[in-house]
Amino acid sequence: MNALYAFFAVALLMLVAFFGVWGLGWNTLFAVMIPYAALAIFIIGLIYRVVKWARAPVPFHIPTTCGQQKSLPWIKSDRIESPSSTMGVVARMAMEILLFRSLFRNDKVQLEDKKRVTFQGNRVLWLGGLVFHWSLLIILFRHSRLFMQPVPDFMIFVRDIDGILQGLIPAVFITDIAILMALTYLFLRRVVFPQVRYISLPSDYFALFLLLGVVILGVLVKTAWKVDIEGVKVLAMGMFTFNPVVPEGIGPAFYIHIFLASVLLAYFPFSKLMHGPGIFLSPTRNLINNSRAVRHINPWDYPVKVHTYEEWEDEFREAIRGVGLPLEKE
Amino acid sequence: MDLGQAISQKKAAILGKWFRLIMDTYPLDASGFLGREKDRFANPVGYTISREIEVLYDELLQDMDSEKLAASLDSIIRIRSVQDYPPSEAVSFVFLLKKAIREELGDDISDNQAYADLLAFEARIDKLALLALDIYTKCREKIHQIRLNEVKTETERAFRLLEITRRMHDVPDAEEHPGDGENLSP
Amino acid sequence: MPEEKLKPEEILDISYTPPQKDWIKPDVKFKKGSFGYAAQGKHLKYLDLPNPRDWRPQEDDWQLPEDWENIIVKGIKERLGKNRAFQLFLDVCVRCGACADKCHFFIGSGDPKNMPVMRTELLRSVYRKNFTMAGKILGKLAGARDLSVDVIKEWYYYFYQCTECRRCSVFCPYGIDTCEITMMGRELLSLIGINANWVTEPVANCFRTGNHLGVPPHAFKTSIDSALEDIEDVTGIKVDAPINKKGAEILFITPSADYFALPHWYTLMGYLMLFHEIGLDYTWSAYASEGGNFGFFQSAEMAKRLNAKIYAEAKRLGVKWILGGECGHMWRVIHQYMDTYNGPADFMEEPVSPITGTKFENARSTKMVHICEFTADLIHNNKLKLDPSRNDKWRLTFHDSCNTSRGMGLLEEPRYVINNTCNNFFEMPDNTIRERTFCCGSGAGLGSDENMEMRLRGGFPRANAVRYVHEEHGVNLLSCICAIDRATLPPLLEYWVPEVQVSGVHELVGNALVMKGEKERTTDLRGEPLNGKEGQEDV
Amino acid sequence: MYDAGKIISGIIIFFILVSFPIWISAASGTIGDVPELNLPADEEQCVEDAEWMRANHMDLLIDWRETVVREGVRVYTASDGKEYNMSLTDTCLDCHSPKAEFCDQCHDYVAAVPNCWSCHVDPGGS
Amino acid sequence: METNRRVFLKVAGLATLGFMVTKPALDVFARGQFGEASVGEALDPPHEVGTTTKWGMAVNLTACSEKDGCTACTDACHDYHNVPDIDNKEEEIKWIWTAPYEKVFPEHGNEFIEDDLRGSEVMVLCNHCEHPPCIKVCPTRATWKREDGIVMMDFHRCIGCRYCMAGCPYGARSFNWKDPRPFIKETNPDFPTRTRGVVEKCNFCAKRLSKGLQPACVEACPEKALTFGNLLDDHSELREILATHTIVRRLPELGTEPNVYYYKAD
Repeated sequence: MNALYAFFAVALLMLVAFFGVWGLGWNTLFAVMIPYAALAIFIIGLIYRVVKWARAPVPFHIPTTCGQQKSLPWIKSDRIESPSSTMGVVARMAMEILLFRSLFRNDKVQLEDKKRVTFQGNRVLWLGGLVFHWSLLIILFRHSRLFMQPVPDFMIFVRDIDGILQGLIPAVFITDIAILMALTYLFLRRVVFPQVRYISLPSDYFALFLLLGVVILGVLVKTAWKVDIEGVKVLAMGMFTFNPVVPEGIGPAFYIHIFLASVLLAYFPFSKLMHGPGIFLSPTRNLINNSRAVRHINPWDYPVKVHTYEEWEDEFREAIRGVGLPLEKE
Repeated sequence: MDLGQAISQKKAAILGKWFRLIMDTYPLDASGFLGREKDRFANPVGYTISREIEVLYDELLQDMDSEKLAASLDSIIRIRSVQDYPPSEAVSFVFLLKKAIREELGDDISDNQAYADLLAFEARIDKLALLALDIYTKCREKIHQIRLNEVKTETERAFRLLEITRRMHDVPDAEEHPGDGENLSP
Repeated sequence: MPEEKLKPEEILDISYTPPQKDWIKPDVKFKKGSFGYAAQGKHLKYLDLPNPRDWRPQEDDWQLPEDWENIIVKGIKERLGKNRAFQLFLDVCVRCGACADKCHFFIGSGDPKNMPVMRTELLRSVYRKNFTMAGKILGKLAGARDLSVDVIKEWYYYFYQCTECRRCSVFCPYGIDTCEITMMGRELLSLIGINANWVTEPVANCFRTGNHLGVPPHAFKTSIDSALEDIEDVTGIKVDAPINKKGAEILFITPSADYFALPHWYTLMGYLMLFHEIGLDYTWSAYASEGGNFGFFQSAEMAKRLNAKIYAEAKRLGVKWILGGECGHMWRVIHQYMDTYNGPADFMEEPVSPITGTKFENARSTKMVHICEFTADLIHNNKLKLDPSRNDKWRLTFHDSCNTSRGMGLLEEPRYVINNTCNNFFEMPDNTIRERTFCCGSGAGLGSDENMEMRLRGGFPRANAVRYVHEEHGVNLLSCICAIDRATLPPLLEYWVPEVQVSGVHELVGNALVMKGEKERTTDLRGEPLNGKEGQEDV
Repeated sequence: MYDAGKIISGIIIFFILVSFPIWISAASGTIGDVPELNLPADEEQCVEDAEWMRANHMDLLIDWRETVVREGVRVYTASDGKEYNMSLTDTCLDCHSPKAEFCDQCHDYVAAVPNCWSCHVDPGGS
Repeated sequence: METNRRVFLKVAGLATLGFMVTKPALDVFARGQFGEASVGEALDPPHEVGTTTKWGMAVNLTACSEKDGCTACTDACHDYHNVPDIDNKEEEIKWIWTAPYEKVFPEHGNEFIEDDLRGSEVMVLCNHCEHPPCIKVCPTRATWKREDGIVMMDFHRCIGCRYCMAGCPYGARSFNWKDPRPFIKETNPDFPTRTRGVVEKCNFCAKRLSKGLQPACVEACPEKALTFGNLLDDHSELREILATHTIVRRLPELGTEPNVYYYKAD
């Protein structure tokens, strides 16, 4: 049900772009104005959200320790999972952000009772997530050629590596296939596994469908319904100089592609997609496990009512005296 | 083919069916996890059930060694008696075997002889169910006993505290303040 | 339990497929055995907490204050502004489900709302409704829901079905810690007078007498004294235990159960024997007679109120540093919170072991050292004479307590101590120990007897791993460094693996410690005959 | 604990990354440049419609390549009925040589690097 | 008619995306009066290709050996095909080369009969075998046998695995260990060069054949020692030679059945 809502929402968006361009001919709106607006919303919204998080302090020092603390010098501490230095935290965050360390932790390969090795199920989620995010990054890298003049060599290098299969199948990038497979998996697991279905909201499906839509249209304009790539770059570069030229003769597929991408950009700051920036601020991961060595300050700390020793002694004076314990006031 | 043979030959299919039927008695959303995850430590419930029903099945087919049956039933029922089930549902998993057999052997139960065999086998299952009820009751008694023990130790501790307190004079009134003689163990 | 007999056909007449319900509509039944009683009014009053009254969760009317909705919404808003973790964790969850099967309550019960993501979603849905644009406009479609009494009931049920063990946080790709959410949920509930008695009563006790059990100073002294008598019985040595001694070098703080409950008692004996043997200049405090902090299970403010007495007492007694006993959440608070709550502790000195001269640099600001760090250092420097064979009747395994493993990283020190005091040590399987350890199922104020079924359910994954090593290696003792574990694992194991007993690590130290001038020991600290010494038993 | 410094630098780094294309283009001073194609003076019509060729010439070339090399067929009949020899160097470059003034213009602009020229020789080049 | 390849692309593209798009919808997207459907329509029937043709070559050992040290055929071939001149046994590229008679025909131990040929250099090239072992091992089908008998290389597809080189018993294939371009003295713009990582060999001048020309080597031989023709044409000069001379082929025991024949002049 939740998946259907999201599917219709994305389908509706596609229809809007299709009729906007094919029926009404509002090419400039879809090629220029909406992307401009989406980019603005993305950047401003993202900064707004991060600043909003940043305005709330981290009152307590709460890293989740996943390894041995640094205590006695002869006990080997886990410098990354229970970081004792800034470098450790950087390494921990890098592993988390680049390799999805925590998802990978899921379960160990184990020898089961029937003496066969099982590869525990949830590594698949790690793999799916990792493939999706890395593919997305590389695809963004590839797209940067449309926004840069000249294009730096390492961007071309990344693209060449990604396109290594093109010797056999033209116009196909490894990441295109990978991201489609990963997104399909991420969607299917939400539908197939009852417990993931239970926790999935329409917004979870919406993000997946939106991404799928962008990718599918992207692959299509590169294979089946080719567009004049030079015209697209002229348009993109034109946007930097605030003098965009909408190329003639590009089919609606291209407009749907950039419209969905624009929606995705604009949706980003208001959704769970903020997990990207969010991970950097996660206090269970980005703090050093040194809270007994360095005092953490809570900026809104306030005095609280306590039961002082004097009050305590007053209340129990006779009892204390009775067993011969020392008193402050006899 | 006689039914006894059929039941032992289709063991894997019937056990699989039985296991899925038992899993269905869990909230829909959990059964996916309980049924799928194979690690005995990550999923002790699913693991225990799948292991023990196989033992039960083998015993049903052979000599119904009541000690082995009791041990296996105990492993399953011990879990189900602390989960949110009324007694009927906690032991209902035994009867699900009947359903599994009838569904898996549908075609094999064609003639009268096979049907008679089936009824005989089901009688064994009924015995198992009675045993299961016994064990369920024992498990519940155990829980009550553990609870009682805990209350008892707490009371003992409280009395000890009271005793010490009484030996002293001028101690604050036990009624008005927390901490006197009515403690809970953290 | 209903005793009525069911006819076979009735037994068979069951619908096995429960209706697939949407979680968004709150629905909770308070079944006997799976929730804790509500805090009594008098305790709330004593602690100046709002809406003091006597009420029962299983009744319909919870006697909430008039404007309870406002209080909750204001409470959420305030906490969003004061705690980045709270805001972040509400915002960034992608509902990937990695946490789902990591919670011992979900594993043991199958209740979908015990998946950590769902536990958070119970609160997150209200956050969406009141604080996000999408939630306000799209409502249910955006996973938002209105605040209602039923939602509050669900919060109470499920936030007191979380032991704040942080296991989910280890597996979450963003480090979302359901413990933080549960803490916020409980704070919010407390604002409208909803508290669990098993939390609030110990808190009230502790506030007044200095410890959760409500042990007044004279009873405290008597209790310690009787431990000294027990030690004399076993070793023939008269041990001294100074209390409230000004000018001592070290203040020793341990959870109150250690000097009042079993099997904690033997661990207490272990501490006392160790301190005597090394001639430690230390003191107990009858005022700060509690290391544990049930305030932590109620609110940050309450935790701070209870914790304050430790530094206050250290200052009054003029000690150089503090040594802390075996406890789980006590160490979470001391390691991650105490310095922030009640520091800086600049009136003390950087901890140095008076016996070995080792500087505990990792505790240089908080000035508090864990007894396992302290003892491991002693053993490493050969300051103790140990006879591990005295523990030979035990084949033991070690249970990592949630808080010391995931909120501190104390993993190797207790193992080092165990390996030097015992000969037969066996680890439980990898995915059930260290940072992946399973909770006892009774932490964070869930250990009440009325909550027994839930505890047995939540503790099953742990007990299952214990049963495994029991079957594989004949393990008969589960050692741990947490007072709640020592209190709640015995009933848990009695149900699941009755052959296995529970001990603290320093009980093992006490057994193995060869003391100067001791008589030949015939029994262990439990008064049970030592291996092969049955014949010589004469008392 | 706000870590304001770290967060602000994080935002700045993010902003620089997002706007990286602008800086690199602005720095090169070629931001407004568009490719200039040297079109053959004496030929009106390409093999196919020019607009179609802009988007699909790669498909056409691959098609030619396969047909010539694998099937041994060398004559292409365009949609207007005209026949052409299917050859990159003989037919395409006949009009569009040197490639630097035609192919390379757009290819460099959009950083599309075809591997045609690692074997095929531009007769007008060098 | 669309070419197969294009149909494949389209179908594959759509199928992977899991889309079922009907033709009209496709056309809307494809845009333009110029449907792809019309590209490449009405292809002429293939020239020179078909089961009526099987190319072969005969080498007159006597005529060739008379001019030992002559490199006319090799030069013509290598110049035409832009074969680099790398002076290094390990890395050299060769389409036509020479080898001692004893090495070319190792199984020939007949004293007296071949005495005149012993010690002479024999011109060798790809045999365009009837049953070429090289094409069976190619993982990308970059080398295959045309219907007219030519064992072709598609340099576009070659991934440089060199299985074919291991498969060829005649050593007719060379591998480009480095970029060949610097080693080509004068580039013939009519034929492409190769790139690093590609295997190459004689292709019986397939491009020249399509223009109705004889292979470059045949044309260049001053002794007219090479005869090229259609083996299926009963009246060809080639068939005439085969019919009237004692013919040998290289390594007949391997069953590859070379289409390059060697004979001694009368």
